[in-house]
Amino acid sequence: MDRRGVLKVAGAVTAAATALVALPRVAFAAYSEKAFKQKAGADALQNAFGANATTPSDQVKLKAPDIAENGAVVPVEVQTDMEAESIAILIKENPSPLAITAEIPAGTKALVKTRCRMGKTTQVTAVVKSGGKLYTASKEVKVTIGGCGG
Amino acid sequence: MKKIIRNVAFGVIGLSVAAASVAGPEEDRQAFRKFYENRFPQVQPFGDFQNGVYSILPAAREQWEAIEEFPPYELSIERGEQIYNKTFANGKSLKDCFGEDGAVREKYPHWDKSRGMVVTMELAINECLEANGEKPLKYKKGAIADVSSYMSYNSRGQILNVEIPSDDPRALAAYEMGKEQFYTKRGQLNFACADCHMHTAGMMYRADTTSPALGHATSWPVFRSKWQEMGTLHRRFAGCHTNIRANPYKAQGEEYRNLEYFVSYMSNGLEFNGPAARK
Amino acid sequence: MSSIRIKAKDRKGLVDVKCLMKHNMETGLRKDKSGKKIPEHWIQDVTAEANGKVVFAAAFNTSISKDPYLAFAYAGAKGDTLKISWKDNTGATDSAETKVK
Amino acid sequence: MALGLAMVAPVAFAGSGTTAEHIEAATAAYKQVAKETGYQWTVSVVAIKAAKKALEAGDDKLARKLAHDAMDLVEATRTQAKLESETWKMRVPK
Repeated sequence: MDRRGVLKVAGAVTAAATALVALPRVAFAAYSEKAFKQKAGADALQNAFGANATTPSDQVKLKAPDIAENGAVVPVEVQTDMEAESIAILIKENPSPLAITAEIPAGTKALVKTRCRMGKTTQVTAVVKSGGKLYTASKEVKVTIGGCGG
Repeated sequence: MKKIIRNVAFGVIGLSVAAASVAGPEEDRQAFRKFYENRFPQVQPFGDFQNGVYSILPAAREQWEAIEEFPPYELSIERGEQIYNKTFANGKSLKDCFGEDGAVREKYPHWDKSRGMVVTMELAINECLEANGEKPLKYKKGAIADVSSYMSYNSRGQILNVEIPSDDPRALAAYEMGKEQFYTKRGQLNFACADCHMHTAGMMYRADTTSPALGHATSWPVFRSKWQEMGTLHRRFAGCHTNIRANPYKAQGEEYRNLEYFVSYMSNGLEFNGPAARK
Repeated sequence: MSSIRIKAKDRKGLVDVKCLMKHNMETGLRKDKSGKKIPEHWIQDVTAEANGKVVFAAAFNTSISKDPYLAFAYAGAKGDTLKISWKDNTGATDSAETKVK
Repeated sequence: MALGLAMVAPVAFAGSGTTAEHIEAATAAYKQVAKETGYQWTVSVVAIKAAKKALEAGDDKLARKLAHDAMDLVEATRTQAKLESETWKMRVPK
């Protein structure tokens, strides 16, 4: 948990990236403050993927509930059959919308499942980067507050 | 505040049921079960009632199943295992009380004739600790929920078979006290457990759907998303009472132990499937 | 004990990976009892390597839930050594290894 | 039970007595109902605490009003307990 540990991980990541030189399309992206601290989804995408023009596509499969059981833990799943380089999830109404970016090296399935926080009812967008272009699927997730459970 | 008081209706609702009866526990249980079977015919098989509100809400169930892919209570089970196997200062451990793996969930709650009281699993855990010179645990969350998680996990699949021994009238009295608790309106909001979780089970209260009481006792302890941690059944009882603006009873006090005795008896025949994840 | 729990199973050449990382994932928006803001503290990077090769990498914002859950699938086989590591914004790191079943 | 309350209640509602006495009466009534019936509302405690706080802050009028609110809540609690001692049985399915 010390600084040396950090360096070690950084080293491992660099080594891994080097090993993947044979696969030039994998740009190994670590956390980027420029992308994740943006207030607008388009700016976040621009900084994460170098592009912000998106095309809705029914090939992008986004699974998220219509009504969240609890806004603190909302299961979200993104999947596609396209050749994907990266996958991202945007939660429009959160203070900074970009929730996660995932790198999909060759041989890895274009699939990500995680659990997100949503402060209020919001549009959720799955973004798939394929062939340098961004494809999306969106849906609204209702977040209710108040009640016996919430 | 006066307005609130005036708005509290003392009218008797839910009178689709007949007047007072003196039926025994077994008749009670059959009527209880029949009530839920009639109200929620879509719950098939019957045993699915053990999954609480998810037995009647398909959309919520999908999210719950996604949570169950890697449930947050697994960390609690691990912590519980460590506590369970930890050697006491006197060289013994919880194993000396509950066996190698603690798979004893089906034995609780039970009527202890010698002491004339209902004994729950959490109470038994603390009594084991104290008997061995260890400090008892707090009853609502933390280590007690972890140990209970571990023991419940190892007991999954055991069938609820709570007995009310007929040779001890005090056992029946404890059951009756729990039953009265369940059906009695309390708090400023004037709700009985039975109002939300029986007569209007499955309906919305503000943003939430209430769960059927059948199966309420099967799946504890629970990792609640609202809590973001584990809690015991008595913690939930207290939370419900606070919600309806009634002062809660003490966890593991006589009132809640007897209430657990009653609701567990009502769920006889279902499986123990704790620990679980809930909203 | 590591903060990371991994379940990895080979399903016909595709390894299903599920992992749970114990971490508070503080958003920086919450306040403690005295009303003071709790500073943000969250996992920023997660990397998964199978037999030393990166098979999945993700970056998180604070909007990922407490005790983050991540699932993905890569082309691999039973017996692979799968290592998952994370790094948070304070520079802390942790990792765990498992054999694919 | 009814007798006990009859002894306390008039103090609060007669308008006589100091506000502190009214608060005390509400507190005593709350404790008595709790002891005799087991019924306790969280809001009664909240009102009593607020009354004490208002009195300490020198707002006698507000404190008195809150004490009376608390007494009303205790009265309602007592009514609930009385009704429920029999009506709960009607909610038991047959």
